[in-house]
Amino acid sequence: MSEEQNFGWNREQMAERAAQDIPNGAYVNLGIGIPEKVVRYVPEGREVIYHTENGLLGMGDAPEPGMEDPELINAGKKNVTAIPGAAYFHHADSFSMIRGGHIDICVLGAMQVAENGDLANWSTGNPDAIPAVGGAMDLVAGVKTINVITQHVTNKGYPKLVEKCTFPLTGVGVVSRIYTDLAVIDVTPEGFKIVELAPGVDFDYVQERTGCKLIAA
Amino acid sequence: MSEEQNFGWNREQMAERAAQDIPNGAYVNLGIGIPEKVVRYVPEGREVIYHTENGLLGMGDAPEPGMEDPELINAGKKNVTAIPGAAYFHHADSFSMIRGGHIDICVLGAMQVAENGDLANWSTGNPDAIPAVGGAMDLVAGVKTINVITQHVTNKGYPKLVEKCTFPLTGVGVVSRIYTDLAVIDVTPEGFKIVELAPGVDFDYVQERTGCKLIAA
Amino acid sequence: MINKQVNSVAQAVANIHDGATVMIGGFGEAGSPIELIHALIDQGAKNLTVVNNNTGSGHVGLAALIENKRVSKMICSFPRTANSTVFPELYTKGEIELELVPQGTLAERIRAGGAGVPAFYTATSVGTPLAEGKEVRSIDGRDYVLEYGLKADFSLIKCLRADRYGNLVYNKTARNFAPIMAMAAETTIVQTKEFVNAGEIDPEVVVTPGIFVDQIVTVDSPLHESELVAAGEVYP
Amino acid sequence: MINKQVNSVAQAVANIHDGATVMIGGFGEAGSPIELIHALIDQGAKNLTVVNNNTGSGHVGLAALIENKRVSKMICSFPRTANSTVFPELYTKGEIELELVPQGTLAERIRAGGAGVPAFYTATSVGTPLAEGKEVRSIDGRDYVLEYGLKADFSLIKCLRADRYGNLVYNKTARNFAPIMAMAAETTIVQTKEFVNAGEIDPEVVVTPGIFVDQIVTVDSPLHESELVAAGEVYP
Repeated sequence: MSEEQNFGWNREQMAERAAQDIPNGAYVNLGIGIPEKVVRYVPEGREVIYHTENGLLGMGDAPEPGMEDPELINAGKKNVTAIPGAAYFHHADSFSMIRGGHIDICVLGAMQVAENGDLANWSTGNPDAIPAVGGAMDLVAGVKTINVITQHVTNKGYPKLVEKCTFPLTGVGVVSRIYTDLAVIDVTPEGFKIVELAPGVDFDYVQERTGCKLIAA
Repeated sequence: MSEEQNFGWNREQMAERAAQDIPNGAYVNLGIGIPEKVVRYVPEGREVIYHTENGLLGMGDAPEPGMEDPELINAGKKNVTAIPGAAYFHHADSFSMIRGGHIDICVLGAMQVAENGDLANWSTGNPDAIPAVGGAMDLVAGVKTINVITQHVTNKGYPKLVEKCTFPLTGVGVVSRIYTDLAVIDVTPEGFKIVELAPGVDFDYVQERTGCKLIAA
Repeated sequence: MINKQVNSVAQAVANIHDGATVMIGGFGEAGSPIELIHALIDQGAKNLTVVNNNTGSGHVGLAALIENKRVSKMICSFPRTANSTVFPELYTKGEIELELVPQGTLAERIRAGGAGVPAFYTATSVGTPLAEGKEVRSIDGRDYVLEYGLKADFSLIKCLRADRYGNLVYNKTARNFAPIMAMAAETTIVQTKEFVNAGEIDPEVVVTPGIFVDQIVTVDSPLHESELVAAGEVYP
Repeated sequence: MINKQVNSVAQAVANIHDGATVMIGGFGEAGSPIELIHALIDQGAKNLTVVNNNTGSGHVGLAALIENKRVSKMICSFPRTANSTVFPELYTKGEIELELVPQGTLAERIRAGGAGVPAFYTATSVGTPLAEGKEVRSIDGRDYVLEYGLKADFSLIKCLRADRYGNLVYNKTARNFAPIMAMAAETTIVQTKEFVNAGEIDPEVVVTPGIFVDQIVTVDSPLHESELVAAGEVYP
């Protein structure tokens, strides 16, 4: 255990906390980055089915070294395995699962989340950058519940939870719950509401690092 | 050989004539009735692939007696077989083949064909009748070439090739060629044009039984 | 552990409510989930909207559901078939509603409903009575009608083989509407001839992935509708 | 007899013309028909519009096609990937056009193109910059954007096994865009690892029925893009 665990949550702990909210039997799609770690923390006694949008339902763990198959990868183009009871399908069928509302939960990273649930996670809007969107807009438009895992502030200390996103949107009013290093926060009709504070963190500390007014738990 | 073969074509001969126009390698859908007979007359040396809209590409002949499978049927709900190299698929995929323009030729029955190619083959418009359309409208909208096999006149002697259909349409301007008991007739921008007359039949005889002006071969 | 198996057809259809929209698989007899339909007759739900390509044969299966006055509306492409008298009689008397849909449009509407596509354009039915009242749009010089996705509260389908996750494979042309109906329903109820262990269906050959399936009941010796019709059977 | 086999990758791509729209299967390396792409580079067609989820890696395969200035426009969802420098450099210099499409919209547009659906509505991208200039319609209280079907002159895809009719099966997640691209192209060109006799692929497990396939070439030991990229290979 590292020292920093006495204050806030580290990346593993954020993933572990998010995993606690995934019920048995859920169909889940995990974004690239910290969300990928959620798979390791599904609580004992629950079975969760992972969907990867490049055509696999029943995604398993990473393969043993030497057992990688370049034709068995996830949406992040990492080598994966398939569980017994998996299914392969083509891209239109895969996105039918997403866009048709069949995936229960998607956990994504974020650049900004607005207090009305708007999400920005695909572009800074910098005209010099190469734009790339992947499946993010499909996921937020189609999956029943969109949760976000993100550091509470940017590398430069700016709030990522804001009154209104300044980056181009991925989706409008789509986020349900946010897991940060400081707190678990719900998007409610009244705005961001604290569900749980990380160890050693108090409300004012989170509020100071948030771009809009928070509602206490 | 029956006596009537000296004058006009019988149902088998109409099917045989239609089969002559199906090239090697064509993907073909056959309507219920006389069109179903076309399958027996594919000329030697040609291989044709039959599609049935209830989910089979590579439909074969009727099964041997006693070998019928109630789960292997054609669109007319008759028992069929599948050739080696066949494929089964669901209804949306099957109609993607039809509506996406992948089927080369469809041979259908008709109640009326108009000189601009309009086809009526699903309803008399009688308000007491139970309306039923099946896949006819999809076939005429999607298949590259729509050919028709039909008696030249109705049971009561009325023309089925007309200036304008009086029955409700199946499709607008969709028919390419018509095989009747009297002639092979093309739909051209100028109207119906005789391609070939049946044995013993002359132009005037066909013209008298047609509801609009014919163009000689 | 995930296990979508239920013990009886009665349990499988227990939650179907009055007024529900129910998609029923099958093209004629092939793929018709006759045991689930009979269980639905026993269960008693009424005022149903049923989506099926046809309207059943004789006095069993879908025809029996209609004959027992459980169906207020049929959405189908071909309500007239051999040995089909139940629907035509009720329709002629004005006792059942009919929404007639071209077969391919029906299939595409169901697929759209399952795929999150609320509406799409199609060339099918343009210029015919079935396009009357529908929006027509010209795209690249051709006219198309606007059709809407179709969803259901429940789908009742039949397959050959299933596992506890709900992965399904079918038998020949009995596949027909089942995979898309499984996608389009809030709750998909499956009768399977065989139930196998997870992993026994090769992931490459799964036709309906388990995400589209909610309840599975094994019916290892299903009735043959055509035999019942030939024998003049009446359900119940 | 129908036999869609051709003898070489060069023969398979011979008819691809300047200005053609070419769909290329694959999600990153998985499913990328690298031998067909290299044959297309050798063939010389230019001013191509290419549809692919990405823009290739290193200096082989799709990245090499782009680097050799054969592609005037990319339609894709994610042009930035690890080891992808060719497209970004040309794009930054304004030497290649990009139509950025959400991945699911891209897949659905390709499927629509193949299925005869000229346009459809989707919730994806509503309220974002990628919906700018697109028609928005409210259906049952939710907003959707209108998207158009996408077709191609040619599709280049890779499969595991094929027969003379063009029936195809794939390997794991290398399936990805190939089945829908096969549907959406005027001419579909396939490289297969194995070529088998008609009937050796069970009709129940065919993923792409032969009707969607035009030419098949066997490449029994395909190159691995990631190995070429790691070795710093440059094509040609």
